[in-house]
Amino acid sequence: MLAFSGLVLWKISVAKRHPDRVYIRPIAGLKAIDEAIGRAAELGTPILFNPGIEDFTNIQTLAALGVLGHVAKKCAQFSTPIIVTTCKPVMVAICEDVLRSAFDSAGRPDMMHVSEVRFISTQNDLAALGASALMVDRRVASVFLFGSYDYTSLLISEGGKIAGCMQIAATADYYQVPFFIASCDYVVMVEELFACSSYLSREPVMMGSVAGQDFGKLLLLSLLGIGVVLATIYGTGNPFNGYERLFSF
Amino acid sequence: MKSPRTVTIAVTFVAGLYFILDFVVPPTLPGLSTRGVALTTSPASFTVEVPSNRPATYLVAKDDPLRPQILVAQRDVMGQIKLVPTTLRQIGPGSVVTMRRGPFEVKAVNGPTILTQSGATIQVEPGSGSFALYDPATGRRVRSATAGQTLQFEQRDAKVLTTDPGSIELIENGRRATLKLGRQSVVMKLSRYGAGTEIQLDGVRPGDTVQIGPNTYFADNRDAAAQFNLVITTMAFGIGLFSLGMVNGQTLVKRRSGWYLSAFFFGAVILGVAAGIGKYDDPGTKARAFSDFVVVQIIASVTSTVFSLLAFYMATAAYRVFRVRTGEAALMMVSALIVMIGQTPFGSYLTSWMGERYSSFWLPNIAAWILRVPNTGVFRGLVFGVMMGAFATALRYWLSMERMAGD
Amino acid sequence: MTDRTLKSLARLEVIPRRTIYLFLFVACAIPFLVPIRLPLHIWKETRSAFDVTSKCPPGKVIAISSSWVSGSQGENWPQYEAVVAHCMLSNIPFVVFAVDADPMAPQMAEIINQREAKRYGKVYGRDWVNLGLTRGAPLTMGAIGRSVKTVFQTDFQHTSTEDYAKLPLMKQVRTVRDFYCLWAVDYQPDLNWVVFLDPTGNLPVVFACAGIVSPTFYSYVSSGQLKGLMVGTRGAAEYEELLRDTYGKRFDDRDLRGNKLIVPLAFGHLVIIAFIVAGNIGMAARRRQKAAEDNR
Amino acid sequence: MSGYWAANWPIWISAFCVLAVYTYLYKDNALYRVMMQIFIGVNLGYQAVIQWRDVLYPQWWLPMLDGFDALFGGKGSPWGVLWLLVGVLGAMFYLQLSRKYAPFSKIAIGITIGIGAGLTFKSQFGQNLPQLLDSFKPLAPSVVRMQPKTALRLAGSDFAPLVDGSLAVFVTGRQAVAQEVMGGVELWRTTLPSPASGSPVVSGQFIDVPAGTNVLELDPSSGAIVANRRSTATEPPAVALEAQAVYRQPQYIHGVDLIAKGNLIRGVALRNGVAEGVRKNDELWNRAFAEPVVCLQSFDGVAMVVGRHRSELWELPVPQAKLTFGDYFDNWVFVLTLVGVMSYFFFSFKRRGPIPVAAATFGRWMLMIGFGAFFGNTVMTRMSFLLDRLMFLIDDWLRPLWHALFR
Repeated sequence: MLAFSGLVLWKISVAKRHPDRVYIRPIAGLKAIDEAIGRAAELGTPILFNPGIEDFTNIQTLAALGVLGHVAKKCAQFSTPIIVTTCKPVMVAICEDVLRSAFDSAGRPDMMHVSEVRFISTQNDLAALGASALMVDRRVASVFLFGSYDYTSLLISEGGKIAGCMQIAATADYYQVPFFIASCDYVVMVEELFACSSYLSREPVMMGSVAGQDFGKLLLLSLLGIGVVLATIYGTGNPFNGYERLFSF
Repeated sequence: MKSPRTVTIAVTFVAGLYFILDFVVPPTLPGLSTRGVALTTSPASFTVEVPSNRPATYLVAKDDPLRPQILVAQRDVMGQIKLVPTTLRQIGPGSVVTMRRGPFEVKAVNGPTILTQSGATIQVEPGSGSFALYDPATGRRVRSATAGQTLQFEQRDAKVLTTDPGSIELIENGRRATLKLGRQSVVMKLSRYGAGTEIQLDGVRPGDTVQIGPNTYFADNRDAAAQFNLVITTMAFGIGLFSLGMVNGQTLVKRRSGWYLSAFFFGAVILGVAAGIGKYDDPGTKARAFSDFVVVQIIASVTSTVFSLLAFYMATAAYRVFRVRTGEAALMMVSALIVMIGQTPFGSYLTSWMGERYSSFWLPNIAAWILRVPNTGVFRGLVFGVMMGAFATALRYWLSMERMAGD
Repeated sequence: MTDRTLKSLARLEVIPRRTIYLFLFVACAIPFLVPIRLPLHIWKETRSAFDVTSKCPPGKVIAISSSWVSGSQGENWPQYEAVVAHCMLSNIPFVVFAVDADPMAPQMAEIINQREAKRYGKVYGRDWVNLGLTRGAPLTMGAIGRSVKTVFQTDFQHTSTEDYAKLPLMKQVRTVRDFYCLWAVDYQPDLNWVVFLDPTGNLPVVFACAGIVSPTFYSYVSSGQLKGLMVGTRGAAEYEELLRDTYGKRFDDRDLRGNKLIVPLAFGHLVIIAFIVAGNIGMAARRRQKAAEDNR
Repeated sequence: MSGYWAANWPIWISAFCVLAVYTYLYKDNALYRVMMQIFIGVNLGYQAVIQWRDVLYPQWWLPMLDGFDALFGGKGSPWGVLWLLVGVLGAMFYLQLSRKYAPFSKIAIGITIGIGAGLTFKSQFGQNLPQLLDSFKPLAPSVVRMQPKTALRLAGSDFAPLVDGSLAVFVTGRQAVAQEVMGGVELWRTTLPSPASGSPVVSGQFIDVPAGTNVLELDPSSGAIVANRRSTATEPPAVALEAQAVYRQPQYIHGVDLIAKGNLIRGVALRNGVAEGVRKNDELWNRAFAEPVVCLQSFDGVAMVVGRHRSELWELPVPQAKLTFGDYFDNWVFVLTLVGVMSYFFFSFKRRGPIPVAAATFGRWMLMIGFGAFFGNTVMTRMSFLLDRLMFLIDDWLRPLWHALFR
């Protein structure tokens, strides 16, 4: 874990010094963000952002908040109102905070008056249905579903489909990806969620951390290679006899 | 505002640091600990003062039938006060403890003194509320002891005056040494695998490999940290209430379209609160019956209905997405179809004519293979990737590198 | 193919959603009204779960962690019912508890316990004990393993677990050593049961989970950490089939929920598959139609 | 009919709720909206009470009151007062509602985010490490046959040695040696007054060594002879040196039985399925010891092989699965899928050359198969929930109604 943290921090520092050296593969779904906001601006209707069903203890929510900041800035440029819906009370405060800061930094603090953060219910299925109702009521043009989802993924995205919204979804909960594929226009798959905010902001810190994360994966892959070779030579489990007792969680 | 920003970064770091250290730091620090093979121990002891009696010293030694078990009153997660066993390390001068001793067999009773089979004497305090004799078989209180009885006694509200953690004689790097334990020393018994487990001094047996060092406190406070986390997140619940109340209140006051919905909402909240309060009544009362009615007939019924809406959505979603447009889409479709049919009786109905010999080509078995092999591979691949992404994102947030709040 | 057939086939590409809803609703409702039976294929995970439970020796009890509530009763109810029926049919005493669940969880379990007990003439306290709810997993799991009665000082009706006149079964339930195996019935059972309840890893653990989360558990079955797996309604129906095979007449005269639901389930799947096929035919027809128009 | 209503009105309310939600499938309508608002309200009110009674009241309010109580002379820990600070922190969330003090709310938010980030490390690592180790799958039959490894050399013994916890006592002639079995440290060595004639045993807090007609009592921590007494009638007579090895097998490690003959020891499967494809009584390994085996026993994941001149501790290998061709095929599919999926999610490397491109493409294909399998599995769950509601409508609501009306 320490090695991995070091790797990330090292890559971040490299990226800070030479921002041009870090490359990030384009992520298909993210190009559509501008399109989605543009669509809302044309229609003169708001966009809806849902940061998933979890609170900040889930890392996906934190990643989604990064995207929310970016989307809010874009919206401030186009004067498009944002509605954020959530099913965790604690997220109301956090989302408002993100919106306020984004609008301030875009020089449009007045945007806070037309945007809102709506807590709907602690029950996430009711929250999904409530969000679907909002999409109809407010004639929402585009829907952004970023973060952690459970079975309600289809509930909220089918709601958007029926309401005729353009939808972009991103989740690292792999079980829900097929349902987003089925009902959204663009899907950012699994891990790509974590790379999202880096790709959007193009800040050295973020780019570096994505590069570090990739090196971490490379490390993991080589570990896997060694492990498989050892297992092939020695048979199942043997070189790691008793490993599980080394880690008592 | 510059100072709140700095403070925020600092508290974010500290809050995260606790949980990271709790994970990384062992119960005693390897550099500061002594490791050796135990020979003998001299028992730990503590002195307590009980109401209406003189201070007395108790030894915590093994093989002593009257060895006191130390209990402290603590609230459990449900809020009830329970007596939980604790260790000498966790009590200090000033702590109020309950001691349970025995069971012992009574040899003779001489006024307020009981002589036990093992030769020890116990002073009974008749009429004292803090002292009680029990029959360990039934758990009932015994008024007076008679010879031949097996009893246990409990001393409540004993105030700890001093504690002595005891000492241990061990072989360290081939030399014999006697080590005096500190008040906060942790004794870890090492096993063939792993980092070892904490034991009490009287649990040390000759030949045990032990590691003794100062407490790092993280493991001790794990419960408190979890409780802190739970409490602070629950406190934010009011924000949700407030926000919903504002939205609906404004709609109602300004008679916006759909204001009647808000009226229903407030009525329902009152109903919900009443049901919530009734939940804590005993079964059989009216309030409880009402609460159960709301929970079972309304909340549960609607929750499962909303759940079941998904079956319909699933059908339309499947109809829309599973088209043979590209090779990839076809793969997804085929695997979904196999798993879907394989899980129903139709699966074996359609393919079991192939006979046992080709049973691995039966649809249920193909479905099972997809779930067991490629699915597990995909799942692990995704999990490892997500793990790395989560590490990197967590690191950024912990060190406040992420400009989440746009500052 | 004529243009007209192509045209009508192409309509299959855009079936309105309400039509699909209607078909699904009707197809699922029919088997409830008209009894239909279909043969079942028994998966090896279900069979091994059954085998583990059947081998419980006298003097041991089966522990069931039942942490589900009405939200997932579509799958967990038949599962729990099948396990309880199995215990009662083979005279295995069991204790039920819930960890970190909704407060309703013990009641849900008790509804089923009472129903089955009436059928097989079992008595509360002697043949089963419902210990109620506790919180604080995973640490509580370890505590249950060390001493059941410390964690559950009373059962769900506030009877002391040391009151052996009312709960004679609790005399033989002290630690994890008195358990023969653990069943965890939940939407997504907690994997910590495998690690924390019995740190030595000798206690067989069997999960009954919702179909949707089952893919995560197959690998634990193959690694031996789980001794069996009951997946969704399908698993429950298979389990009932095994009960029917083993206990014959004593069980045969009725349907539990698993068998009741598996046929409508198959019909529902069939409708979805039919619509997928129809959609693809429609797409192919439209493409051909378009190609024909382009050629013209 | 009135009897019907008295018994069934809750069912009607439930059924009404179910149908009201289902109307949404046809069209968004006012009835559905009203019902939804009611459910949201009821649920919120209910949750608000539960959050207070289940979390804040027992875990925050009561400990805080206990703290104040202790501060003013009550028993318990005065540290509980600190929960007041937690309350202040929690209140900071609400500063979000004010424009002026909003930055201070970031302190509370920062704490919660820090906790979230800190917890991520532990949870991700703990969940996924076993998954990684389990992913090391053999791709071909292994070339090396695993044998027990010698972990430690210990003293020899004429009789079965005593193993008590981590202490082992060996007796040869007039020598008794105590060694611990983790690192082999010698605790003591005692010369006996007469040659030992049997295995040492634990008796109370001492170790009894039979020597002719006498029994020597040894102190386990120093080896000093505490007593030399005649053996009592209840003690079995001293055992003569046996030609055959003595087994003491309190633990069957990995489900393997150990069988010794002469100086050869064989590991034999105790039951079917010790590892995949292994049957009962299959020989898993065999290894020769340097001299005839006096005693063989196993504990703590190791086997102790005792000879007259020396003993060894063997670490036993985990039984290897006997894999078939099909299993190796599965392993190949699994490993390739894993690698493919992981390489599909590389973001910062440009894909150059055929192998990375092929791996990523393969990964994407497998990903699609996996997603299809997820979808197929989910359909079953969702359908079950729908059926549960249908069953409620038909069996609980319509059937009794039918009976009440027409029977």
